[in-house]
Amino acid sequence: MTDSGAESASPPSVELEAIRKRFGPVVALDGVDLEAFSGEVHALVGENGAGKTTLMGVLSGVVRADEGVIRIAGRPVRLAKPRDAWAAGIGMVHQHLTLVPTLTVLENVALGVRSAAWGLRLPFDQVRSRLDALSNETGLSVDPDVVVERLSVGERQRVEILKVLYRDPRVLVLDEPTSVLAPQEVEEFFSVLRGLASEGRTVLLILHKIDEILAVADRVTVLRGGRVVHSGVSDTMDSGSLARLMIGRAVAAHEPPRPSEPGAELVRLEGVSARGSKGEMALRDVHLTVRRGEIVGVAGVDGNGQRELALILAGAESPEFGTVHLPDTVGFIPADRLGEALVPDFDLTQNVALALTEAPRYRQGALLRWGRLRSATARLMDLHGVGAPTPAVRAWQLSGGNQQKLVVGRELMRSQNLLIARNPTRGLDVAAGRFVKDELRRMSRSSAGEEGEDPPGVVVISSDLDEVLELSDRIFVLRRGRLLAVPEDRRTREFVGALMVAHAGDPSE
Amino acid sequence: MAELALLTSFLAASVRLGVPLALAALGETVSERAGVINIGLEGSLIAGALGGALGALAWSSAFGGILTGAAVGALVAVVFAAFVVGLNTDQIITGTAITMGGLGVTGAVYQARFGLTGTTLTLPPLSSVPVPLLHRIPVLGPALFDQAPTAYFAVVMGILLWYGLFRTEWGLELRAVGESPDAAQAAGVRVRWTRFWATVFGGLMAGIAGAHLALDSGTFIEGMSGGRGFIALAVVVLGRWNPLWVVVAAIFFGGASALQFSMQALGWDVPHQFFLALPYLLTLAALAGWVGRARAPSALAHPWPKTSI
Amino acid sequence: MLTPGTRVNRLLRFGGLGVALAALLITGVVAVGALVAGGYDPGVALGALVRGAVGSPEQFFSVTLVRSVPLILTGLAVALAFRAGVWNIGAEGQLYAGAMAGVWIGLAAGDLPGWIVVPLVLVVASTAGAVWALVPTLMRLRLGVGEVITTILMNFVAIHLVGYMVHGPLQESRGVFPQTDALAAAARLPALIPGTRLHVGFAVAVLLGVALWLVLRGTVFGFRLRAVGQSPAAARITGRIDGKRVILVTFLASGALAGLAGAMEVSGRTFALYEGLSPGWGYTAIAVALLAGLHPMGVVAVGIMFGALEGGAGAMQREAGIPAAWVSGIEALVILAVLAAGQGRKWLVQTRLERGRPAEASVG
Amino acid sequence: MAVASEPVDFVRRVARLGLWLAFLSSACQPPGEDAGAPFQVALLTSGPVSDAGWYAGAYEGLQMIADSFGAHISHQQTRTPAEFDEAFFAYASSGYDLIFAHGFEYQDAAIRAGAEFPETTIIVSAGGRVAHNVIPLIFQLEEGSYLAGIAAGSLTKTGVIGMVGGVAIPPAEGTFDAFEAGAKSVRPDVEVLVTWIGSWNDVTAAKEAAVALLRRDVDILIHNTDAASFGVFQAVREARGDGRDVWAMGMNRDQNDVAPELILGSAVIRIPEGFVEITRLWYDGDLPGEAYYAGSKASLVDYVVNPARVAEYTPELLALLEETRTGIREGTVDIPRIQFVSDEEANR
Repeated sequence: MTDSGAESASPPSVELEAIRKRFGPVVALDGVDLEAFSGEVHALVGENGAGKTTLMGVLSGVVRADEGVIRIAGRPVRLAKPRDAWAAGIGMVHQHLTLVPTLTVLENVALGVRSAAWGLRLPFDQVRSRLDALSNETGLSVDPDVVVERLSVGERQRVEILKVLYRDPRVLVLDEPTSVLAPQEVEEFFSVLRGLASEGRTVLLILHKIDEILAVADRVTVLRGGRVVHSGVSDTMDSGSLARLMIGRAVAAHEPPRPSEPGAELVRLEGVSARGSKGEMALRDVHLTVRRGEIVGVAGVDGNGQRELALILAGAESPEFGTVHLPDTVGFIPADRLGEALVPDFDLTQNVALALTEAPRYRQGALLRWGRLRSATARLMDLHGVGAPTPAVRAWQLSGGNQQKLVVGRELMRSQNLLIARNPTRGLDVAAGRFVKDELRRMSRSSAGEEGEDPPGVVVISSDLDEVLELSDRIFVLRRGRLLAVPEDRRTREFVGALMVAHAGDPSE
Repeated sequence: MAELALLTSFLAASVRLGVPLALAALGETVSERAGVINIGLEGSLIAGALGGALGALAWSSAFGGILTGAAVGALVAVVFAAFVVGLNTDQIITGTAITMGGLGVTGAVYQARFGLTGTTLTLPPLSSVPVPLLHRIPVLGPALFDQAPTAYFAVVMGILLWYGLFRTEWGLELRAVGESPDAAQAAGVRVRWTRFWATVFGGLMAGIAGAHLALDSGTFIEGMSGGRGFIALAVVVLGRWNPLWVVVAAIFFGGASALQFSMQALGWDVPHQFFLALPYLLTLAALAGWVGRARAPSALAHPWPKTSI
Repeated sequence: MLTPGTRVNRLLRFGGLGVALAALLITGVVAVGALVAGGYDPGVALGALVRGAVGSPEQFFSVTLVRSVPLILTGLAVALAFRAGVWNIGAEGQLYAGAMAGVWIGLAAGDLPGWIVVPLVLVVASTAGAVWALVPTLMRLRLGVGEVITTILMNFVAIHLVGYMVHGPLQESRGVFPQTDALAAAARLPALIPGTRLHVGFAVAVLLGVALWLVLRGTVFGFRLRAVGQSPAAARITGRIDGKRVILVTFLASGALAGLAGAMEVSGRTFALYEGLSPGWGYTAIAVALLAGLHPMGVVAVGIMFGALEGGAGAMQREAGIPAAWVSGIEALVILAVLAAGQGRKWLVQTRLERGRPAEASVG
Repeated sequence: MAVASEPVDFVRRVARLGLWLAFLSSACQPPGEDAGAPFQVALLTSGPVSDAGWYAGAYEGLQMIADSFGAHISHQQTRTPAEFDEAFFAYASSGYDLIFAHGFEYQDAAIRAGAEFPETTIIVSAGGRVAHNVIPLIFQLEEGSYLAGIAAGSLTKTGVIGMVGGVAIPPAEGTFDAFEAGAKSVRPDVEVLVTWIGSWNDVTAAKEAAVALLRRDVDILIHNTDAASFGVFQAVREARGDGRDVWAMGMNRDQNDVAPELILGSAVIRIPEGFVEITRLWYDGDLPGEAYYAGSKASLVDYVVNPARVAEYTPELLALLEETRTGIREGTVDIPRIQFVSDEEANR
């Protein structure tokens, strides 16, 4: 099944053989074979649920395989817990960042490494100098003494990588590392990865974006439904063939946005300033209007006021200064699905109800009309293709894509006026992401209301520049709390990307 | 001069009353830093008191009593840890059971050993040891440097634990386990192992605190811990989970308790219940005033790994 | 189609009986071992336990059910608070506050007819319980001080305040004994079943359990409360719920329930206020609430179970000479056994699910 | 059993009960056998009987009743006032003849139970309410502590004496009032300090309270803290270790041999003997339907000079104590008493 490359003279640095893993009734990995060699950047691709993250979990000791053999540099190893993986020279950068938020960068980097003296000492100076050296080598720089929770997501990612490199692993595994980076940062990051590989390491990457895969990977392994469907050098592939391999069918090219005919004004922010959770000025003098029938895109790296802007637009928080005019009901798709959009232990009906407790249709005085909510949830699941056997399953049991479909559908039920979406497709596979984008566009174009009202307005706040470019009628960049309008004639990846990253995410200001 | 003597005796009493709280709270600080809140501290404390009494009798030495008390307190914590770390049961409810059980079993064992109607134990004393030279300092000397060995032990432990928590790799791992066990595990830290031993250490310190109670008063009686396990929990918060502040907070609470005795001894005509409630009121005020938003370890009382059903 | 969701539910439901049996077995084995080691006859002891709990209508109604009232009410107080993520360990103090206020108003209004006085006692006591909970509530909401510790501290303050009250303002009219005068008949809770000591407080407690269950299940407020308890961030951002308001209302309601428990005790059982009125119901309530899975109806059931256990323990003292100290030991044992059995069930469900055939559903 | 710690005391008490004890016990079955037991006696306490004090004395009394009368005995420790009715009902309905409820707190429930079960007699220690079958048993410990006060007032060198109390309940307050009066009767300018610790079993608190009092120049300390009293003795022991000339006094039971080197004497109530005496009266049908006062008259209360410390007492003081003891017995010496039973109750 595998198509061994030219490097096969030495044993593969990572060799997986017939790995199987089942979670309850779900088979996540169904006999996966994989070989990766030192000196190569190896991309692992596939849709959500294809088993990529589980496979990487197996390799990093987070998930224990039911069956199969793992060999590192030719020797079989048992990876029952992360310690074993570290000991075998495998370093993992997870998709869900695994830093301790309340510790400093330095402490996070040093965590879990025993230097000497039975751990009775914490050699801060030593850690600091090695960290400096690593920063210089890779170009990933970060203040070692700052507490991690004060860092932006992008910066945390850097710390995560530094932390892994600090242990000098021979195999580096990264799960969707680019999702929080701006385009220019992605370029830089890829060159770091290539540099690491050229030192003789193996870099295993999970990626979603096809152009990124083709840009960085030496070899590509495609997973589908827990099986390897293809493995080969990337030079022989193009985006079309790769997409077909991943999804199993051709993907229609998306249509470009057709010009909108904006309707009545829905939102007006004037001179809005707001403080962030740490008391810093997160938004400064923001002016923004949104009309019916248009999609306004706000690009920018997380940590530049995105959260505050979203919450103010959603009506969940009030600004410190300035005036805000909002419609009565606002739908909101937050960035953190299981933290802010859904209650993981609630079932789907309850999660739908969470957004509708004010809606007169679903209340009778102080009582909730659970019957109506249940049938509404069933309809919603049908309409938006939420893949779940019954509305009685808990939200955490759904895949990320299905969770997001539920959230989008629910927020459309909540408001026919305005929808605010933050990173609406993050962590979704191509098909699910496509679905969500289509929904957003469809609703902003059609007369969505049942009584034939005007279409709602949509604001997409995202760090995914491609998403913003693809969806938006008007584009802004939010950087260091300031909202910058992008002129119609400069809607290019390069221009907007440059606007996003000029000193991106520097929280010191 | 008389005022100074009064001050000295007040300070000395503050330290004396603070010592058992400091010992128990220091242990609890360690286990809470690892994410385990032990409401069963009272159980370890009373078990340590009985263990201390029995040990002191068996070895005819106060030191033997302290060691036995430590062992018994640790043993109780092993039971607690087996449940909350091993079986992943709810920490609050398990702790409640451990407190109930500790009070009950010590009573039963005491009665089995010394008869249903009890007896008048006289234990080898935990005599105070003056620190050479220092105890001659006016006012402070006799108050601070003429104390039982356990008092010095508490202070030394405060410093050692501060160093251990914030200046060693062990401490870093332990704090990470209490803040974010998932992240700690991903970094290769043995989360359960760490939590288990931190909890047992907490019990050991509570056992020493209990043994101190028994030896300091020279006897054991049922229920003599008198809720100090719960107070120790408050002291941990008051000390912001920092061993050095915990020692200070324990002495603060000890001072508030000493105040009730000093004031009654002065013959103030205020209902004595007011003085009895005073330490708690002062602690509430201190929490409201300066502890404010001090943050508990993020994963405190969270079972790990999270069970999915 | 057998979906994984219903599979789990069915397994859990089926497991319920198994847990009870396993817990009973563990408790039985350890308790018998301990009794034998202590030189007692386990047969006599356990016989007494059963007789004392359910041996006769008198024992069941006048002992088990009567004892369950404060456990149910404080259990509901704790369960309600925990559901909203409020760690109220202060039911003990709130109970005392309720008992003090209840006795005070009961004595002051003793001349009025019963249908006025009894409700008045209950309302005033609930209010006092809520007021006692107000201090930790404000400290949490305004100052960010966690309530676990403040509620414990307030418990100690309440206990000493009771001491002051029965020696001072509320002391019985001769001024000798540290207790209050006995409540007049009008201020006492009427009997629920004539000829037994079971008072209407039991019915009130059960009805409150049902009411709370319905509130949590069916009302907007109950739903919001659960959302705040499960995920404060999602409640605020998606639910647009004012978490502080929910916490305020829940905390005070929890205090009121505990305060009511205090009133039930003085107005239904002791008819006067004493120091040491509560043997730590506020703490036992935590075990009751958590063992009940924070479900109000479960609290009623577990409260009755604990009532039976404590009633039976009294008989064990009387008939088998088992000292009281053993009783708390055995109670602790029961809790630990239930915990262990519960975890065992989870483990069992997990393994059986994992061994089950793959489902068609896209869950996971 | 438990009494082994005070063998001398035990032997003395047994000896004093002498003849009729032997007479009765020879006629009886071994205790614990229901069949053939002439009657059943129960004891209720609100604290553990392992306190080697107030409750332990009651339990010893119960055992002596079993030994002497062959009664079937049973004991229950109630944890809360809410259990009183239940316990009375359980005992009375299963045919117990005599129930000792050892504490004032039982009085209201005892009246309720007494009305429901006229065949059962309830004895309430330190109680204040009377019915034909509900009898307060009032230990007049004031008499013993008045004598202790005389001793303390005479022996203090600093002129300051102290008292450490557990929970401020009438019997405890009464002993302190009498102690103070006794001291002032011999030394009017004596200063008397009191500290309450709010608990019967917090030894550490008792010790600290004693330490604080000793710092205030107290040189003789009496207590009424039940089990926590060891804390008071410990404080005195340590102060003596520092070379201070300070003393303690025992209370409730004869504690002289607990710490013979530092206890001057003890104000004693002989609870077990009191129980046996009550039982005897009840057995003979002589128990009056009114409060039973157990005082020095019946030799149930006394101040016992520590034989090991008798050298501290001057002959004059010993004589004064004897004289006062007689005076109290004969009613010629007036001492402050708490009136547990109001006249109205007594005449009911």
